[in-house]
Amino acid sequence: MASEHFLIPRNITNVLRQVSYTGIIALGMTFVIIAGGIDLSVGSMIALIGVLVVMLLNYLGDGWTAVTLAIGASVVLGVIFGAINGLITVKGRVAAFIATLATMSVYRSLTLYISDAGEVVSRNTFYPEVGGGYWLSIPIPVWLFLGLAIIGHLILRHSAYGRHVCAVGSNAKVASYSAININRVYFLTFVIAGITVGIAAVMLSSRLNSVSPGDAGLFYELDVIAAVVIGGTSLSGGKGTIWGTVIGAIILGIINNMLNLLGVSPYLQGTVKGLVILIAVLMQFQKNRT
Amino acid sequence: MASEHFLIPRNITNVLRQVSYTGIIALGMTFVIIAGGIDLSVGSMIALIGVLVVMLLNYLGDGWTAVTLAIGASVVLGVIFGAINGLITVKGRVAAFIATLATMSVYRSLTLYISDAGEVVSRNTFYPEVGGGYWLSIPIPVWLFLGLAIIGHLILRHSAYGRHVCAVGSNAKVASYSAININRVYFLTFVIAGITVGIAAVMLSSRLNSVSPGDAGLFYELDVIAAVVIGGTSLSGGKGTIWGTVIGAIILGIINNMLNLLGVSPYLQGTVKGLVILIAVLMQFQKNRT
Amino acid sequence: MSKPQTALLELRHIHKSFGAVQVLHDINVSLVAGEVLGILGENGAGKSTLLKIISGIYHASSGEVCVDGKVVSIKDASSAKALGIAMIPQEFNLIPSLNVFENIFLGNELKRHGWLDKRTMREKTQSLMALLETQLPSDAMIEDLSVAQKQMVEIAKALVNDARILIMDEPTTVLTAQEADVLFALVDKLKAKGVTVLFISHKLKEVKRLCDRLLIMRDGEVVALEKVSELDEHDMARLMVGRELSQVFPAKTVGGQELALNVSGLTVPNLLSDINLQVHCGEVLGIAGLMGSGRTETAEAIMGLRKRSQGQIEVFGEVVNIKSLQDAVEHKLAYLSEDRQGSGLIMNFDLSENITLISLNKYKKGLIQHQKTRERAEHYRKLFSIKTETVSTPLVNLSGGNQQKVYLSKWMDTEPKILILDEPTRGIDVNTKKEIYHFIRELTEQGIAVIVISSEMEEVIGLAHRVMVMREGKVQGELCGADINEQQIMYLAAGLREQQDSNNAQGKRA
Amino acid sequence: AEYKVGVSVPSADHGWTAGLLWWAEKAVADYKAKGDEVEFYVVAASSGSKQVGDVEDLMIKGIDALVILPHNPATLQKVIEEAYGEGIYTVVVDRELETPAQNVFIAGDNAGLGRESGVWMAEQMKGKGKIVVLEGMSIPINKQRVDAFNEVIAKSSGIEILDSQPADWSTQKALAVMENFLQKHSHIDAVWCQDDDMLKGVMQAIKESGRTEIKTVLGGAGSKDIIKMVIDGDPVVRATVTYPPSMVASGIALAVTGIKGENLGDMYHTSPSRVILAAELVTKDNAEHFYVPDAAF
Ligand SMILES: Nc1ncnc2c1ncn2[C@@H]1O[C@H](COP(=O)(O)OP(=O)(O)OP(=O)(O)O)[C@@H](O)[C@H]1O
Ligand SMILES: Nc1ncnc2c1ncn2[C@@H]1O[C@H](COP(=O)(O)OP(=O)(O)OP(=O)(O)O)[C@@H](O)[C@H]1O
Ligand SMILES: O[C@@H]1[C@@H](O)[C@H](O)OC[C@H]1O
Ligand SMILES: [Mg+2]
Ligand SMILES: [Mg+2]
Repeated sequence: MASEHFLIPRNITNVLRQVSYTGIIALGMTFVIIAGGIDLSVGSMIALIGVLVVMLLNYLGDGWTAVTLAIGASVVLGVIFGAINGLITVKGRVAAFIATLATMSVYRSLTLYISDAGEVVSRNTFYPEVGGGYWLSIPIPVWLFLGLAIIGHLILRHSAYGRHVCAVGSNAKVASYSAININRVYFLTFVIAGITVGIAAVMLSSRLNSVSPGDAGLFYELDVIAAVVIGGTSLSGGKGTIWGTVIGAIILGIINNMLNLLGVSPYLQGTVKGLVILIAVLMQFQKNRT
Repeated sequence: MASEHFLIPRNITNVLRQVSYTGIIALGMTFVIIAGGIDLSVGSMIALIGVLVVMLLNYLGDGWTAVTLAIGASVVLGVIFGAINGLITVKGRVAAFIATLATMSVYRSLTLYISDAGEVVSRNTFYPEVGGGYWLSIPIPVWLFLGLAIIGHLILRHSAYGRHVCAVGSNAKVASYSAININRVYFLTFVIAGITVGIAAVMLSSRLNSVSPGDAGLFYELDVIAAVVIGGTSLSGGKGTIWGTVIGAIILGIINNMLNLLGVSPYLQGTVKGLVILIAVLMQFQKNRT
Repeated sequence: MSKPQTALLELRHIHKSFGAVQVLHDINVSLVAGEVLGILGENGAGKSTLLKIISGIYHASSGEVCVDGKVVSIKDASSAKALGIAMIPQEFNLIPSLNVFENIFLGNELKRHGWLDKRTMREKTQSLMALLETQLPSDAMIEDLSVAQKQMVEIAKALVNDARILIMDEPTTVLTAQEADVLFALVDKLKAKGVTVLFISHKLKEVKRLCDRLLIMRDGEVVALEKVSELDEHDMARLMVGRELSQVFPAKTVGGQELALNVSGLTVPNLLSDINLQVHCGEVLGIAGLMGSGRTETAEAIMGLRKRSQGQIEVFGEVVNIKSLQDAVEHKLAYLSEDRQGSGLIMNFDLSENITLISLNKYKKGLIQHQKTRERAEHYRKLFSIKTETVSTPLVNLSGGNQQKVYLSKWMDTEPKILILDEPTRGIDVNTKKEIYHFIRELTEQGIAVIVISSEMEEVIGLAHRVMVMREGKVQGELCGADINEQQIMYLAAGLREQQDSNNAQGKRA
Repeated sequence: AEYKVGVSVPSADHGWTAGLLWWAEKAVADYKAKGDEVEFYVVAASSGSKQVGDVEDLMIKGIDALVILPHNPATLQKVIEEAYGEGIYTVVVDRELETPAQNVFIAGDNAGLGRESGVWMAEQMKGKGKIVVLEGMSIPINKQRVDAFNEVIAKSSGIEILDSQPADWSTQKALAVMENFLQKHSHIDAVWCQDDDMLKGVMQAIKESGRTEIKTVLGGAGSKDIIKMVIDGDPVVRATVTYPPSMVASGIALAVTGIKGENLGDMYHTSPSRVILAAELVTKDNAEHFYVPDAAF
């Protein structure tokens, strides 16, 4: 019964689109986790950037120029909020999970404050086409997800920076004894994550043409971390691949889609997600052991 | 204007009561954090236990016996869910923050599933008196908070187990060289946290005589961790005090209360909480440096 | 070896390996009650490993431990404790956030009605401190204590159980002469009470003073087990080092004239004071000294890994300001650290990734040219005959010696002009050692200036044109030519003939 | 089955939405009892963005009609437009879209609820005193209610609105917000909270604070518990205004009628495009008439 619907092209595109928002962020998170960190603030950050971007859009008025400016702004905002996470973690020597737990709270609260907890709706008529549009019958966010994955892969596997990220996450001391500026490398992973959040914020807010500050991105950190971990990236850092993350995100999307099509209570999806994270982590531990 | 209201006894009792729910959990969290762990699942766990207890209560019918049984059950449930966290962390060698991030998702999702995301309302007429009652004009939850703090303090400072918790958090290797069963010690801190969550669940659910599965305990982990960290317990483990946590919880309550009286938007409270955690952690780092 | 009574502790055919590296080979010892056994050996000989097996921290790969004639299984620290075995480890083993008495009784707390009996614990602590002739409040926090005081707490912690077998791993390294005397007096008392003591030390004099018998180890094997009275300090040193040097070391080159590195007045607060050293092109400077003498710190301070408070560094006659490792690498310095796994290699990277980690910019044209990096790694694999299938093998799968060769390749790929090697042969077999020695010679032929820091006496002797001996963060003396021998180095390192040798060295340096 | 109908609602996070789900399931069960001509899929989402996914999944299942109570209308706007654009017979319940994209809209009279509440409140307060307001979620229907209420209150110059904050129609949030109000304002005469679930939280906060000056608390939507309080003569809670969650069941009926193109019951036309249910004031006088003891809300 599930499979009856599952393979129709429309469902596949759908799953891919649903997956692409957290998938894009998971690409950035892959860098953070490989470097030995974690970013719990991504869910709040997407809401904050989403709200700010839609407000900016409404301020700029209609037209494609406004849209282009807003997209640029969301990337810049991603850089800024990512840099804040990075700075606290690197300069303050605060464990990444506690630094980003704190900013998770701060970013969400600012989102609610700025929007007065009310939905922010864009009045730009072109904006919905950005995240809701298609190219060659494939949704734009899906293209973007794949494009960014390729860029991410190139950086991770084929650039010196990517090599350094792996080295820092594997053994920070060895990295610093290899003339690598570990603080810079670690800091930049948070900026990269911020950029992907910025891009995902555009996709999400333009798809819905609005942002609901209370629940936009709520619990995204779970989906994102799950995608990365299912993709084989070790939570203790040092190794992982972008393609693993892409596959992890898609697997997660398929699981959710199957559960939905099978009529399993949507409330159990959180259980599945939690268990999937645990199993992935435990399997990694098992593997490392042998 | 703020101070005008602040010192009236009623306001003080009020702040103490507001603080007691997360304060009680913070007592348990103090053990977890001193041992070098963290428990992000407490907010979901309080919702899950709350829902189960109210359901049990409705099954048992009216009367004090039912209430007593339900209270016992909530403590047992706390032990079980805490033990699950502990087992995953200890046996699976999973970092506590990721294990409890996963169970946070699982517990919340089970809460929603069991209750079908609907509010669960108790039909027991005595239950509200448990958390809503007074003794010597002081609310019951406040008495309980203080009583548990005393017990917590005795265990932490005056029992061998308490010493072992500090030792494990300070340097697990040294602790195991000192013939301490570090797994057992670490595991039990999660159980202790679970017990405090169980108790807080009774206080919270009896207060409204109902539990709203989606938002009960949402973001409690932030308040709880903030209280512990403000109280001077080091997030890297090894040292901390129960009285510090009690004071931390009260300070947090006073800050919220002040913000309120000053008319600051409630949405900004999350920002304050996040910043307070960051400042507390950064100050500890500063202190350790000198 | 006479056995007047039944053995209290007996080790039979103990073997131990970590992965592929065999650290202990067939160790057999038998000790009676009240005996003090000294254990001597070079760094990495396996002394600590042996004692950790007895105290339950490591498990022997094969062999038996017997206590009171019965084979026992020592699973962990608590089963060792139950057998009356206590250990004062080489590294500090105290919880900094707990106070003195809490540490002494950690895992062993005294209770009354289930709660801690702090009063009795404080009292017992005081009497232990009295026994150790140490003034130390029982409520002092460990983090506030001096190194020697901490050591006293360690000792008290080992004593509190009324141990029958007491293991001390270099307990006196951080004690002053007076403090050490208190400890020795205490050991005498314990001995009289029938406690068996195993005692590791690099200080030959104190071993002579304290022990009944000596176990001398080399490369994980027992080379001698003798009564102390039958050995003098020279015998001990000979037995410890005891290898024919001729085949292993290549003949030394002449050594160059051009000054490559000139360090003057190098000071790092609390660790190093006023270090002066020079190396010429094509020359090998050896740095010898005991553990903690500051050799590693010297190298790290030169390389910008430690903040120096004073000192000037000249590279090829030019004063340079090295603030970070990046700066040092830019000035063609290289530093092979002593901790291969901890700070040298990324274990889950493969050969080519490790070898090109520092020199990656050479292989970049926008993106990394992986083929080029692999070719380069292949070059080193051949050059050093690194034993591995391909250059894509992760480092974990290589033996220690081969890892060391990869580490060396990694630094060679930066094309250094000045190379500092810290314990370059730690934990590797004789053959690999030989290969590395020959390679060092080749480097000097190419005019590269080399500094070799080593705790293996023969290595320094076999390689260096000049040897600088350090002690307690200072240069204790410098030797060259025929003066480079075990005795001279030992004496300088241990501060035995300070007067004479420092005069000697001063003369040389001038 | 000949027809497939998808029903998408927010999860039962408070009494009213619980009632909503109960009515949706009841309507479905009633249809099932009649035969298997229509197949239903009922899904509940805990947030607006999850509901978008729900609707996408329903579309995959090839539904002919969609009955939806949008969590927050702006978030759901696009996806509902997509469904409607594909020719799916769309019934929007309760929370209206900014740009209409439906065959039928059915809701209560939100402005009417605010107005009725304001009028009753002003009358009870005899034109003077201090009010605090607990609002619902920041979505259009909340604004319609609050605006209407404020408009009426503004006519009584003696009444001051001290504070007005959202509590999302949730009991728990209302407790927290009311606690804050009680700390902030030393004297409060009346509370308006536009939802009976929030009223429970408000009452608990008042009880715990020990404050006695609050003489009037008005909720809304007409839950059976509150109606019972009115019947029993509670001194503070003396009224409520209806906003029945059964509107979703009617929405389902309208959808089924709509896809079949049949006439509505005994009426002479098919499903109307707009149905607004009046907001009625419930007081002790008429409460018995609205009291359904076995209802879910
Ligand atoms: N955990 C370990 N894993 C792998 N190798 C180890 C481990 N511990 C020790 N070794 C190796 O075993 C050998 C013996 O080490 P051990 O610590 O016993 O030497 P030691 O004689 O005590 O030296 P020192 O005088 O420097 O203390 C060394 O080559 C060391 O590198
Ligand atoms: N002030 C000190 N307090 C405690 N321990 C110290 C102190 N100074 C040095 N040590 C110990 O000595 C160790 C070795 O120091 P260092 O690396 O300078 O010695 P080294 O001469 O290179 O000897 P080796 O490499 O053979 O151990 C340090 O890592 C530390 O454990
Ligand atoms: O959930 C809301 C309910 O609580 C309110 O009273 O009416 C409108 C609904 O959407
Ligand atoms: Mg040793
Ligand atoms: Mg060294």
